[in-house]
Parts: sequence; structure tokens; C-alpha cells
Amino acid sequence: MAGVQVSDVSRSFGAHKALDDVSIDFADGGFYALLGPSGSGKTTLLRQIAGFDFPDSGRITIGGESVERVPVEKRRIGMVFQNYALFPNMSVADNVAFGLSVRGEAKATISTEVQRALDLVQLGKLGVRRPNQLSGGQRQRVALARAIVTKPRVLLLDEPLGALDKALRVDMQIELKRIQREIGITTIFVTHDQEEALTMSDRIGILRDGRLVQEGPPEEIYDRPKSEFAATFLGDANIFRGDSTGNGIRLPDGTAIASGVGAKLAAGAKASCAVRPERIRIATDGGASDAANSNVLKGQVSKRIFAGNNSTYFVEREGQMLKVIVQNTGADRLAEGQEVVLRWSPDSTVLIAAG
Amino acid sequence: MAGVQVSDVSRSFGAHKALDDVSIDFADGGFYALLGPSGSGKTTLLRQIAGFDFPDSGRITIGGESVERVPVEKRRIGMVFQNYALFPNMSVADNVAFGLSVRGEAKATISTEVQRALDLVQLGKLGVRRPNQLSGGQRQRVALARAIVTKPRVLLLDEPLGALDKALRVDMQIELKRIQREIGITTIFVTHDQEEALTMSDRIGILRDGRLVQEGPPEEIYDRPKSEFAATFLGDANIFRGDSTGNGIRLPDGTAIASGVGAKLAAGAKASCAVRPERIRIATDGGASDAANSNVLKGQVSKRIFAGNNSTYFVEREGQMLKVIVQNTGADRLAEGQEVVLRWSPDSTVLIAAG
Amino acid sequence: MATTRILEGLGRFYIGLLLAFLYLPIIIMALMSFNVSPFYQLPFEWTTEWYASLWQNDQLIAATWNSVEIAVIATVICTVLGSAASLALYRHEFRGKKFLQALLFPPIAIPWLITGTAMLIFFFGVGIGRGLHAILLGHVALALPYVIVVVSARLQTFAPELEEAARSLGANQWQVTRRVTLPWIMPGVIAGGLFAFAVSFDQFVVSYFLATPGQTTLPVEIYAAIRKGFTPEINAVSTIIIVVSMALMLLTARFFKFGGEK
Amino acid sequence: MATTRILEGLGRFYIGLLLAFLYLPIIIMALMSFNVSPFYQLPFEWTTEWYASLWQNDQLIAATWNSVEIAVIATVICTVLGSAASLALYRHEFRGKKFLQALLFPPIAIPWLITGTAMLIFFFGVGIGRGLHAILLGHVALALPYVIVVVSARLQTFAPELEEAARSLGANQWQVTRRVTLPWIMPGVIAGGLFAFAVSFDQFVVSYFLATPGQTTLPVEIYAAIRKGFTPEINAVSTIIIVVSMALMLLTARFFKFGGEK
Repeated sequence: MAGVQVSDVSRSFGAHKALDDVSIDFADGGFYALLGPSGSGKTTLLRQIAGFDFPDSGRITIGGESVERVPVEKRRIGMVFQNYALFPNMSVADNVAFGLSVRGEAKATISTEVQRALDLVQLGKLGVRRPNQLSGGQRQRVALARAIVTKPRVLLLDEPLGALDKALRVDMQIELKRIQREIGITTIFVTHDQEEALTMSDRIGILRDGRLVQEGPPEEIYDRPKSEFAATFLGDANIFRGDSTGNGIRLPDGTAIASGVGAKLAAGAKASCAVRPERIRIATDGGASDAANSNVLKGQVSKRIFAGNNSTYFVEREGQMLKVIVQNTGADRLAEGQEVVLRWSPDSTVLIAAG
Repeated sequence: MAGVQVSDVSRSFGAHKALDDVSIDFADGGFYALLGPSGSGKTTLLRQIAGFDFPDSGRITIGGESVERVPVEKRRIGMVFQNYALFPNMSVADNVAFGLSVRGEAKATISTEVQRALDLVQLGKLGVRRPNQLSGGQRQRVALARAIVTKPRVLLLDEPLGALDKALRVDMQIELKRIQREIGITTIFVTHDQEEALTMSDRIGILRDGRLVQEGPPEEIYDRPKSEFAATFLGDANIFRGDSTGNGIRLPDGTAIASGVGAKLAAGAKASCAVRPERIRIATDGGASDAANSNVLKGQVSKRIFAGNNSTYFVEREGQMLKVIVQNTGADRLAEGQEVVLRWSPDSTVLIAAG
Repeated sequence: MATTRILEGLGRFYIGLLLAFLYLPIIIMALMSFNVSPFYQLPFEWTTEWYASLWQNDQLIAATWNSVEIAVIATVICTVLGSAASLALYRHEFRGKKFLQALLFPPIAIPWLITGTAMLIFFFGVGIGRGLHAILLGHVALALPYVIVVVSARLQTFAPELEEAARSLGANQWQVTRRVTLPWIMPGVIAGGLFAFAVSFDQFVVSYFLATPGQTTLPVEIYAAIRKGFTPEINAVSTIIIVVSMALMLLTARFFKFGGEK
Repeated sequence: MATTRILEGLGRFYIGLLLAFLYLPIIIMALMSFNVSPFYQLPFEWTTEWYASLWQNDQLIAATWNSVEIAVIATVICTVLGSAASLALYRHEFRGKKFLQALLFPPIAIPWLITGTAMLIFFFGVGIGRGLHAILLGHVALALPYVIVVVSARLQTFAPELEEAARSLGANQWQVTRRVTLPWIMPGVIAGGLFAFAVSFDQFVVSYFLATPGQTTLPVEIYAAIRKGFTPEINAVSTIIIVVSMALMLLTARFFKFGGEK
């Protein structure tokens, strides 16, 4: 087990900068998500750490030791591939045994360790099967068992749940998290699914166009995004754009929006405010004021989308469509076309420098 | 435009009953979702309506007229396939023109209609492209334009958004709904994604093992599921099992749970209560009672999963894991291990016959 | 890394060696067709006289025309019959289909010497006899399975939903075939046709068995010339055939590749 | 529906007709090899005397052994060299790779008559001469491209992540090849080997050019026998070759199909 440090790593493929001066510190035993749209460089970064490819510049260390020019097979990593990459010519047990076998472990040791790994992923009895006799979720578990049985220093996962359907994916998220906790291995998880990143990881690194946009615990990034991209890629956000007033912004129409979190910006600079849809209270009463929720805007319900545990109201206000999420608690629902008042707190309003 | 009536339709493939006496009435101009897990018969039903396959027994009418033994090409339907099935050897415009062209419409009419259809799906300028030069979302739009340009009586969609990634899927849901509203065509939509069914359709039919489990508007099924399967397949639910007391159930440990909605059951019968996780209030105070939320259970927070706009608390109570969803409004969060009290209203508690 | 570079160098060297092994005889033959000396004597002196003298050889030219004519007709027949067979096998389900399908390919494996002998006996027995008509019939039988293999392979990549989509838009069976299915398999049909042409044009053994003195094809004529003694004209005509064959091969490969992209 | 059933019937009839066309000559030859009359006279009377008399024909048996021996050796050489070439092309990137790769296949398209002539000239020129060793060399050159085509096709279906997964588990290049890559391409190697065997065993033209009186192969010997006059023994030995060839074909198809499932 060991931490991984990535320092100033860049990598270009022809004219395309796949990684542009990325530094990120994966502490020992943590569960990290690398989140980004396709082409953001997240898989390239994972492959640099694995050793399938080498940086043009910068440095990667595993457990404090530089792995410059160390090929994959000597890095003592475990990797789970998007398509699982199980060896089709071997049984499940032989797949899991592969890593121990190539390093010449004794047969008895191998069979004990393989059984332990299969038990850990709850496939104890399926060792004799062939990969093509397994379901998608079972294959995923075998790939995981195969990756961890060699006791690697770090576990790398490349969208391991992408091929599973939704219900199975949620089960596997919980299962994967349990196993990671149980063996305490440093885990780096590549995904483009923000929900997966939010629910599973200790820390998230958001990548875009080869650059690290923001890094931190899920709730911190969610509550204090540092850019419009971070705000809208991780979760949903209403974005207001205007001129900074120092502690908020003024919209082009003169309305002031107060902000209690985010960047400190000089008055007059171009700035945005991001507000999460679930932080806004929607009501029909025009008068009742509320000291805590001092940001107030009026609008008209243009649409309501029922999504089971909550509903999203699309509220039109001066040509901008605002989203408000309301939990479905059995209270009365607002009709489309209704005039409403939106209120939210400056503490729910994140000030972001324009750019 | 026309409604579709499916009456007592059954279809077996060998020993497998793909459809088992299904009756469902699709009214003119409505947007219907057929929702079910894979193998539930939803696609088989769609193919019966399309005419790719014929029922063993039962009757299907389109616009009041029986289509028994009428082949696909004479049914005047429009269909969008899961993989879009665009003709690779034709331009986008020729793809859209195909249906008009095979019925020998005049060239001028065809080009006007094709342009109108492409404008409707906001691809007005891409007529000269080839399908392989389009993105996934654009292909989906072309498939839709091709299906509606012939003015079919009914539009059939076989998981048309399944191949798109999540962000695009949400956009296309809105877009598809807009277009359906605009042309007012009866639309039947097959999906296994409950969120898609909830947010898009006027009515949902839930299928399982070839049988229709429940049919109705999304909110009605969500709020009043008639079976445990409907309750848990469409949305998430906490299920309590016990003996009916007539207006609720008694759990094996003697705790009573009051119910205000659902089936009327004789006292003593085996029954379940389903409660949606967002309907439960979670609090740390032991004493404060609440007349409206008269169902009360005590438990301990075992886990909290942060998911952006809300958090799910897993609360353990007598060996059962209960889920509670709380919107993230910036209020204090409960710690894992904390003793809590759960309260909810009998009006949020659906009584379901066991089975 | 250094190891990788060494392995790459070895790989290239190895492939080069294999190519030399495959091409040396052909290249030398082509070179000698441009050499002045009819006895392969060096030093090499450039000439095209052997090619020029081919034009004087009426018998060879007549045989070439026979070959081209037979190959073109056989190609057309095989392409039509073979594509129709592939479509019938793709689209219809009937009892014993798998079995009939499996039976279409083994004739490819039978040595042409044996096929030629069998045809000679059979054609003799049913009164077809020998001659250009018999050669054509023989070539069609030889080439047909190849066309079916190639077109069927192309049909394997066809998405059946395309036909379903066309039907849902109101197209009848004929419109579906003409406007959706045929355009899709066309690269396979063309590749299969080129294949059939090559099989027919290059055919020696079967043609040899079925030819009569006045009615021969180019390979048979070349063989006859070789038996009389090696002349540089043989090198010249062989070089022409090599160039034509390789061009056909590259064309076929291009259409096959074209078939690969969706 | 009724229309569908009619179309299916037509399809079956059509395929049946094609099969009759392809198989009739072969079936008649096989039947005649069991007929008493050496002059194809009917009524048919069953005998196996022509097969029995094959056993008396020492020359034929010697040629058969030569054929088998050459085919086995050529198969082994082609399988090893061809698989290595396919792997080298799959795994290494080097300058001009596409070009070298493209050059490997055109030799397949050159008529064997021409290849045979070119080899005869070349082998004569470099002092290899004629005889069994020359035939073997010739067969290897003919069959090698087929093995490379088949093994490369199989490698196309190989998921490169499998090698990456093996490396991530600590396997070195040799372990990756032996335990992951080779097992995957094995069906292709076997199919390619069967192909090579068939090309060599069935080869007539090239063998004919390179054979010397004492050192011939089975097809050359059959040809010599035919020239002396048709005898029922020829039908008998041809029938045996047909059965062996078709069996090889079916085996190859099985391995190819086996290659299809993942």
C-alpha cells in the first residue's frame, strides 16, 4: 500500500495536449475519483500512473519512489479495465491466480490466496467457471479479485462500472467501496459519471482539456466550486453572470445577488454566482420576507418535471430559465404558469471569477 | 393520428411466455412509456403493435381498425430503433425522404416535407451529411424525423435514448417531449429506465414477466403502487411486511404502522406497507411529537451517502435497513452512528396486499 | 526503450526476409523479360523486344481473348447467381438450411486437378464435351462458392434493423432489397466478382482438361509454349499476368476493406 | 404467411439446384470408383477392386508418402514462420509496416502456373534445382501467405487490453505471449496450418514443374496416370483425395468458427 504523487505531468500526442501540467497527491489508503468528460485526460493520467505510457515531462512516484521508466509489470499495481479484460482461455480461478503464478508463487499459496480473494468478492464458489459463463457484475468482481490478489500498492480502475446497467451499477458501487475499505488500498477511479464520483470517493479531481480544474472532497467541491465548469459538471447549478460587488454580483438589470461563499473579488470585475437548485425555496406568497434567505427573485413557473423523489421546477425570470428542485413530501404542487417568488441564502451562493 | 388498443394479447416463443394476456389502451395523442426490466415483454409488445410479429391470441387495433395480419409496411406507423437504423448509404435528407419516396410522392412534396421534418428536429442544415458524419444525438434526431415525416398514425420508440450518454439523454428527453407535443402524435416508448419513464410520459405501463403489473399516470403509480414490484421498480421504497390491521399493518415485533392510502384489506391478512424515502422525516430529538406524521420508529444512522442535491441516510432499525432521503439545504448533517427518530404520515404509507 | 527498438528492428528484418523469399523468383522473372539475352545471361541489357514479339503471336492473342471473354461471362453469371444465393440463405429460414449452406463451401477445397478430371468425365458423359463452353461451365462451378463466401461475409455485417426500418416506413420487399440491402452488400458483390474473375482468368488445370486444340485459354497456351522450350516471351507474358493479378488483388482488398467500415 | 412460404420454397429449390451443379461431377466420379466396369458402363455393380489395386501400385504409394511428408513439413514451417510474422506485424510499429504488410498477400493472387515457372527458373539459377527439396521450398512459399492471413485475421479479434491486463499483473513479454496471446490465436494457428496442409497436399502445377522422375508427389503421379489413359484407379484415388480435402475443409471451418466466439 502506498500513496501516489503526480507532479507537473504533461503528455502530448502530436499536437494534442492530453495532460497539461497536472499535479495531484493521492494519499495512502484513500479512494480518489478522476472525473471529467471524454477527452479530458483522465484515462491518460491513469495510464501514466499504471506505466502503460510515460510522461513527456513531470514526475510520478508510488510509495515515495520515482517510477520514471519503470514498466507496468514492475510497478506492483492492480488494474481493473473498462471491459474487464478477463483471460477467456482460463477459468475464473486461473484468472485470479495469474498474477501470483507469473511471479512463481507456490501452488498451495496461490490456491489459498485465490480462494480468499474470491471470497472477498463473494464469488467463492465460481472458481471453476469460464469468464463467458458469468454475468456482467460477476465479471467485474473477478476482475477486481484478480487485481487485488497480488497485494498491489495501488488499485487503478478505468470506468469499471460503465458496462453495467443502472441497478447493478449502484450495487457494485457499494460493494466496491466495501472491499476498498476492507483492504485499505489506495484506489484511483476514473469515471465520467458525476453521481458515481460523488457517492463513492473520498476526494475528487475534476479534469478538463488535460488540466486539473479542482480537487477536494466531494462535498467541498459541490458546495464551493471554483469555476462554472466545476459547478455545472459536478451537479446542477443556476449561474448568474454580472459585475462583482465584492460580496456578490449585480445583474445587468440592476438586481443584486449577495454571496457568502467563494472567491474574494474586487468590485467591478466580471463574476458569476452559482446556486444549487435544491437550495432555492419556491413559494407563491409575495410578501413574507425571510432574513436568512435574503436573495429574492420573482418569476413564473414554466414547467414542472416529476422525477419520483423530487420535482424540478423550471422558472422563467427575465429570459433566464432557473431550476429549482423540491423534494416531494406530499405537499401541494405548484401549477405551470403560476407566479412565484424564489428565495435563497447568500450562504448558498458561490461567487466565481469569470473565465 | 390514432389510438391503439391492445386486448388480451398473448405471445409465446417456445415454452417462454413473452406476453401473457396483456390489455392496454393507448389513447389518441398520449405519450406512453412501457417500463420493465429486460425480458419483461415490453419490446415484444412494441413489435406486436408495429407488426413485426403477430400475437398468438388477442387483438390489436390502431385507430379502431383491427390490424390482424396487416404487415408492418401497411400499418402506417413510425418507428425509432434503439440503434437508430439509419441507412448508411443515403444522406440524411434521403434517409428522411425514404418513407415518402417509396410511396411515390412527388419530388417537390418530398423535399418540402423533408425540410420541414429536419427543421422540426433542429437539423435543418445537415441534410447533405451522411449518417456516419453525425453525433449520437444527431442520429437520434434524424431517426425521429424519418419516422414522423410520413405522418404515421402512431410513433413507436424502442429505447431510443439508450445509446446516448447521460447529459445528452436528458437534453433529448426534453426535445423528444417537445416534438411529440408539437405534432400531437400517439407515442409509445419502451424503456427500462424508470427516471426516463417518470419524467417523460403521460402514462406508464409497468410490465413484468410478460404481464402488465400496473398502468396509470406517473405520479399515481409512484404515489399509489399496487404491488411491491411496482413500488420498488418505479422509484425507491421502504417496504414493511406484517399483518393487516385494516388501516395499516402490525410488524412482527408488534409495532403498528398506520396507512392512509392503498388497498382495503381485511384485518389479519398478510400485507406490506411501502413508504418512499423522501417522505420520512429524520430527527435527533426523541420527544417532539407531530400529529400529521404519526408513524414513528427509532433507529441508528448506519451510513450517509452524499449525492449532490440530496443525501441518503441508511438507518438501521431491528435488523432492517431503512432509507431516508433528505434534500441538501445547507442544514446540519447527521453523523453516522447517531440515534434518530423517523416520522412519517399515514398518507405517505401505501398498504399493499402480500404476494 | 532500447529493448523495444531492437525487437522492432528484428521484426522488420524478419518480415523483409520473408518478402524476399516470396518475391525473388517473381522479380527475377520480370527482370529477365526485359533482358536482351534469351539465355538469362548477364550483364543485364534493357529491351522490350520480347513484349513486342508477343504482338506477333496470333495464337497467344486469340487465347488471351478467349480467357478474357470466359472470365467476364463467368464473373457476371457467378455474381448474379452467387448474390442471389447469399440473399436467399440470409433471408429465408427453411428446413435443412444450415446443411445446404455448409455444403456450398467444400468444393473450394477439392484440388482443381481432381475437379478438372471429374468435370471432364461428367461433361463427356452428359454430352457437353470439351471446348470453350465447357471451360466456361467449369469456371462458373469453380468460382461460384467464392462469390457466395464473400457476399455472405458482407451480409453478416448487415444490421437486420435496417430492413425492419425500411418496412416500417412502408417499403415492400422489393423496395427494401433494391434500396437498402443491395447497396449495403455491393462492396461484397464487387469483391466477389473480382475474385471470380481472378479464379477464371488464372485457371490452368481445369481449362487444360477441357480445352481443345483450337479453343484454349491463355494459361493453357503458356503451358504449351513452356513445353516447347523456355523463351523470353513466356517471361514477358507471365510478367503481364502477374501485374494484372496483383492489381486485381489490390482492388479486391480495397473493396473488402471498404466493406469493413460501417 | 403464404407468400413467405412460397419464397422459402423457391430459395430452397434454388440452393438445391446450385448444389447439384457443384456436386454432380464429383458424385459421379465417386460412384464410378465403386463400379465394376472400367468403361463407366451401367448398370452399376458394386466393387472395391479399384481401391484394392491402388495398394499394388508402388509408385503411387511412394508418391503419396512424398506428398504427406512434404505437406507435414511445409505445414510446420509455415505455421511457425507465419504465426511469428503475424505477431511481429501485430505488436511492433515500424517504418513502412503498412507497406510490408500489404506486400505479403499479392503472391496469393499470382496464378500457380506462373509462380511455378518463376520458381523453376529461379531455383535453377541459384543452384537449388528440382526435386523434393525444391517442391518443399515451393510449397512453403505458396502456403505462407495463407497462414499469415488466417492468423492475422484471428489477431484482429484479440483485445489488446488482455496483454495490458497481463502486464499489470506482473507478466513479462514472454509470459504474456505464451499464456495470453498464443492461447487466443491458437484456433487461427490450427486453421492456418490446415490451410497450409491443403495447399501443399493438393498442389499440382508447382509440384509438376519442380518434380523429377523418381521424386514426385501424388497429384503429379495422378496426372501422369491420366495421361496414360483413364483408369478406374484414378477415380478411386481421386475419391480418397476428395474425402480427405473435404474433411480438412470442415476441420478448418470448425476452427475458424471456434475463433468466432469470444
